[in-house]
Amino acid sequence: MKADPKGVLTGSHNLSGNQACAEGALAAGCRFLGLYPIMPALEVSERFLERAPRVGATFIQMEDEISALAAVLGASWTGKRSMTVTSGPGLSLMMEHLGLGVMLETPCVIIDIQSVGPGLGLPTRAAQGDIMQSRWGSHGDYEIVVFAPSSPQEMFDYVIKAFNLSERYRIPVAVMSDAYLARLQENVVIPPAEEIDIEPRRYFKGETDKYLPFKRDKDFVPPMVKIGDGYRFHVTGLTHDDRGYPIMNEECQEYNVHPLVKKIRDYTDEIIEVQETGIDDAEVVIISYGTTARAALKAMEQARSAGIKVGSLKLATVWPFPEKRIFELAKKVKAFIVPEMNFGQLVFEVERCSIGKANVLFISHGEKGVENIDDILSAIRQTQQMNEVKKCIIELKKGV
Amino acid sequence: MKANPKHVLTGVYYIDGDVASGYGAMAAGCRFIAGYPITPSTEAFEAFCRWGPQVGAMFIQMEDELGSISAVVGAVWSGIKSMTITSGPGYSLMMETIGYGAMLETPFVLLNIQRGGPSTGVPTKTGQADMMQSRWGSHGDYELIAFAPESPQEMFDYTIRAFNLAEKYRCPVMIMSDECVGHMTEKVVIPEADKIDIEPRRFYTGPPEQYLPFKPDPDLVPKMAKAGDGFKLYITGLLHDEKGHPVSNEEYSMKYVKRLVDKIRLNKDKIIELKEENTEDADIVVVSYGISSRVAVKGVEIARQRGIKVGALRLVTVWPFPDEKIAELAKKTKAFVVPEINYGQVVFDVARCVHGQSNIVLVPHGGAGVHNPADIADAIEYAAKTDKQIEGVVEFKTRLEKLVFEGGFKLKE
Amino acid sequence: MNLITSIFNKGIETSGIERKRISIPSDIPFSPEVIEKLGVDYFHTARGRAIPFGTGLKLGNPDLRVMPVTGDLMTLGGNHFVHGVRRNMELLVICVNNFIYKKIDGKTAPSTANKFSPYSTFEEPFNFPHLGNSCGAVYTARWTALHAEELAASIAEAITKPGLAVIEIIAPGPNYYTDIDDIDENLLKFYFDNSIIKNDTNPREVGITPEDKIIVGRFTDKKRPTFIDVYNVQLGKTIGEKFTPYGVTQTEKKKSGGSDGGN
Amino acid sequence: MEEPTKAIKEIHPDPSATSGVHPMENLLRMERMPHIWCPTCGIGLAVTAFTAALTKANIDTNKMSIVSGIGCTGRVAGYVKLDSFHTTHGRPIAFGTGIRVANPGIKVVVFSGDGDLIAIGGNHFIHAARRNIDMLVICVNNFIYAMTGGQVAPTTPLAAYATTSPYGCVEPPFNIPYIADSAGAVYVARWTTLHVRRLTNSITEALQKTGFSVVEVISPCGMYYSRINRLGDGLDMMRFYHDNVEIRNGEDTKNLDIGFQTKIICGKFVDRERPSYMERYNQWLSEVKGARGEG
Repeated sequence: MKADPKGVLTGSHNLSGNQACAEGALAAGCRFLGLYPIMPALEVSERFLERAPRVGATFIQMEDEISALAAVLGASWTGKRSMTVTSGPGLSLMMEHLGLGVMLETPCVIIDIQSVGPGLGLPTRAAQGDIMQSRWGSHGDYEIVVFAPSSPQEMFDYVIKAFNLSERYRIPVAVMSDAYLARLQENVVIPPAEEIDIEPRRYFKGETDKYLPFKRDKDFVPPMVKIGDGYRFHVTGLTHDDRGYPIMNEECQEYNVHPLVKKIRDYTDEIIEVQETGIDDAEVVIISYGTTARAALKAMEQARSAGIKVGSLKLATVWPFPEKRIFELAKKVKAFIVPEMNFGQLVFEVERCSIGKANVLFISHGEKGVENIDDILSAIRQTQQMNEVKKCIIELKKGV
Repeated sequence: MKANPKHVLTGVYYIDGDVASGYGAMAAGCRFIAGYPITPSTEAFEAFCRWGPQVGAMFIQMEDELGSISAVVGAVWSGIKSMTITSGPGYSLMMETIGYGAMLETPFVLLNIQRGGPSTGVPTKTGQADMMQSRWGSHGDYELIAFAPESPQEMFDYTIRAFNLAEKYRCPVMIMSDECVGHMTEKVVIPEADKIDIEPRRFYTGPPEQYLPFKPDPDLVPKMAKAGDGFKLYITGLLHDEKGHPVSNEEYSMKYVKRLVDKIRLNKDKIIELKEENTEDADIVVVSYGISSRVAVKGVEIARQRGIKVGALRLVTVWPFPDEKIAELAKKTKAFVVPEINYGQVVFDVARCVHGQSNIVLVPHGGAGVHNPADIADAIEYAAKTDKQIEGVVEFKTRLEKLVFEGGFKLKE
Repeated sequence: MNLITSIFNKGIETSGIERKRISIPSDIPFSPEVIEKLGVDYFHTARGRAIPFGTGLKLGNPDLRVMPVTGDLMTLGGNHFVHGVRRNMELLVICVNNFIYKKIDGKTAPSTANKFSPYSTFEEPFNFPHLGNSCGAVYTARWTALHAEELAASIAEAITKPGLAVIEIIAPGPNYYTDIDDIDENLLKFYFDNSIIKNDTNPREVGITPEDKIIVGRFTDKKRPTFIDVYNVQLGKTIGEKFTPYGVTQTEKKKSGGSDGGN
Repeated sequence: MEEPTKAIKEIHPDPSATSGVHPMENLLRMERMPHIWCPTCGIGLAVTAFTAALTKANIDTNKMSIVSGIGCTGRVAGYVKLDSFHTTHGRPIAFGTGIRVANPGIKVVVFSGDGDLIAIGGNHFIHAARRNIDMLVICVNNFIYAMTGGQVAPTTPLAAYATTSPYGCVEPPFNIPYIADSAGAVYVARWTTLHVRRLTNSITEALQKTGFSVVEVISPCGMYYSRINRLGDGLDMMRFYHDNVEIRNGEDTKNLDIGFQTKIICGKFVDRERPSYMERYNQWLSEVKGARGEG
């Protein structure tokens, strides 16, 4: 299916990350925004609201983030592609409904503009401190897909992908931006509508009384219906059977929850997207995501011109984690360098997947935020002196 | 310091884990509980409501979990020890304020009786799927302490220990119990008050003008003051300096968040508590926590009968994670078997610390029940027989999974 | 200190309550200098959680006088508000209402940078004193920040009330990320000019609409037992002699009645 | 056998009511019977009244959605044969708001309990009333959290016992009609489960309103509230309603407090017109479009 031209602002524009996010959503066919205002995510909603009347999209400003996501889930069941946008504290409030979205297998997109936490933190400064939260923040078992764009253009592209994957797998998908990318203005090329692929929702086509809301197709994804089409279905956040009726025993728990995990774990190859640069001959690989990837790529180029064989593995999807690829690389390379704007989150995953074959260097919050090329370069230099594999994360010492 | 005899219900009881935890809180000097009813944790709150008022403690049932945890943080800053009690969905709601509490370095205890998830899931039956949430559930960087007791007696003991560690490190402490332990009725011995050690709050005693609420002592933990003593406290959840005033000086503020993380990471050895059994010459080590470790005992027994050398490592504290211990065991262990009532959470941390030196086998269980010990024994046997190195975590196919997904199974209500 | 905080200062001064006994949990940032001058304890809470935080403070130490000052009160904190009022916790809730109505009394209202006030688009605002009153608030009042005298007197009066008192301050400006000192006095003037004092009006009648002037004043003042009062009476009745009343503190023992004003 | 048939006919104009088929079969998920509610619980009566009202109101039930939260009443969505959602604790109104705003063609009914709607969901309740979201809220008030085993609720009368108020409730209860009224609801009524016919009429009327309508249903909880407070069983509670309910339509909502075993005032209290959220939204939309010349 192709995009609805009404929402696509074809052309070349100078947009901030946040504006590109709203454009991406509209292009992807998002027609409902449930929001609660929070810094630094305001511009996404502002842009969406400004464009909403012409595009025919609806929005509502709710009383808090809890209800914002609840409304989004409700709206999604009416057949509208829906999203919400927030920042760290709001994401924390949304955690319960993230779980509901998973359990009701409701497609929706959550945009998180990360800033420094915990607590109120520093709302204006970029961070990547919610990455583990996006994977583990709600109670119970589930798997989720998370994108981490590094430029306004990627923001636009990934938001569309996020909507597509959320429809494909019937899950909430998160896009983790940050306060730096939110303001970063760059050229964004929006293609014509007919060049944008849209994954249509998988609707049930049979008779109304034959519909079972959680009867899974072979790929564990059940087809959906809309409210108001006469199917009179029931769905619940309780552990349920195919009919959506609650059953409280361990067989049903296995029957219900295991596929929630499997529908992602068994399809990671289709979902995972990484961008590799200079990996083939690399001795050192920088693993990065989101805005830190910008610094990583620059540092890589500088190191290459100094004659060090450095490669870059940029994670477009942070979750599911590309463990197979890193297992492979671990056997080939000397070290991984993981720059993150936090005090160690995804680096633990890299450590796990390095399986004792490669060193793992971690660079925490740089003084210069996303532009910490110097730190990465000094980490690269440090790897040159390493002869043995240490069985722990090596944290780059900085002058702080 | 010793416990106040007035607060300790010395004696031998036959009670469930929830109630034991409520009594533990009283013994630990908890004077305020704000809660909201949620199955299966309510009994702990009820126990406190019944006995608390008779010894001058206060309780309130708030309008929701957001309110109860905020009230707890407030009560702690008024100078008393405080606690809240919840289960999965309530825990998810509390996430924002847990991070806020960590930012304010507020010592409080949170009892989470885990149930089957996600979402509403199976409210009346067990699960262990909030473990990673307890570590990573709030936004931003922080570290905290989490216990996983396995019996009502431990619920009592570790509730007291949780309060002590919360005061010692000024951080939120989680008791990650589960429905099985919460509703398990067993003998609980409550000792005399003078046998119970209590960590008093580290109050600042100097002149108010010189008080800096976030100036750390050498162990990275600052001293506390309470509202109403003329300190003119300025406490904010925004990034702040030693005075507590908000700052946007990035270099300094990053140092502050780093200390929040480091005060746990660097004091790890003093916090971590493990129980080891026969790990010295074991080929296979079973790593477990909470109710799973009680089931694992049986699995280990069966495996030993089959002639396999099995050791057991029980994580009493799950967070901070015992990286070094696992790494050390990995050097001589062929494989680790990790039974958890989830589809893989703590097992990833075990895998991380093993650094490719041993195989990792996860014995998953979706919740609403505990493992079949035979599954654990089979997983041990599988691990013992597998000689090739396997990258990543092996998910063991349990009897339950085979039953449900392989042929002709019909769900019964 | 700016306008509002100096009014707080005056209100506290007039009430005669020892400053160190006052705590302000708030989701609006105050500058450290202001708190230094006010001489109170200040807690910048998570968004909308000033009332439950204050509930914890008050129950933890009933000797405190807690004055939650909130901006997110009616959005994130709406539930805490209605329940706090119902319980009649001893709090003085000050709601800084930064609503922007496009028109009031036929005149176009100036707007602030905050486009996301819940009322900025097309929704109708809460009638805040009425909602408070319907849940059982013992005291309700509304002023603009330019009614300095009246507002200070209201604060002095309400802070000694046994029970939950509500004062709504119409003051466009502060929100979660801007300081309480950032209130634009020019904006305030519009609301001051378009308001009318009507004390003791039935709160039902004081909703803010685009058609009418804003009604300000002290609307209700009644007595109801507080949470701690009811707790002590009820538990005293059912537990009997074994029960020691909670929170009967040094300060309150000195006074004969429940309320405490003056040193 | 004469009596019940006559009664059913009266509340249920559907001719199938006497035809041997269960009169509500087309609106209930019969395959899920028996339901989980305890003997003498009042929720079933509220559901009966609701389904009867649906038939009476003569609206397209395919274009309706019912949303419940958590709790005993939260299970209603699971038994009613409409597009039905069993959501998280306290959030059915927020969930329903999303449905209604995203697709204004759907009539949303929120059917949940006092703990769900008024305790944890209080904020969504008052905000939906303020916005005047077009939705019918049926709030079954049984004075207690029954699903979790009898904890004190914000509707528990003063001095009544519950497991978390072992010495008697110390918090005054909410007057639900008053708070709904002051937040801006356009239709507010209260009935007990004894008043099935009046309740049915009220729900029928409310279903036809545009805007935020609230019907409070006082219901006996024989298992927890009555047992803990030694009030007898459900039938005794019905008798109590019979003797102590006073019907005062149009009464000022501020006089509707409920004490422990005191008089309960029932009736229809508020019925007014206010522009609904969608009306305001559409007006705003046409203004914006007009200003931009897109009209």
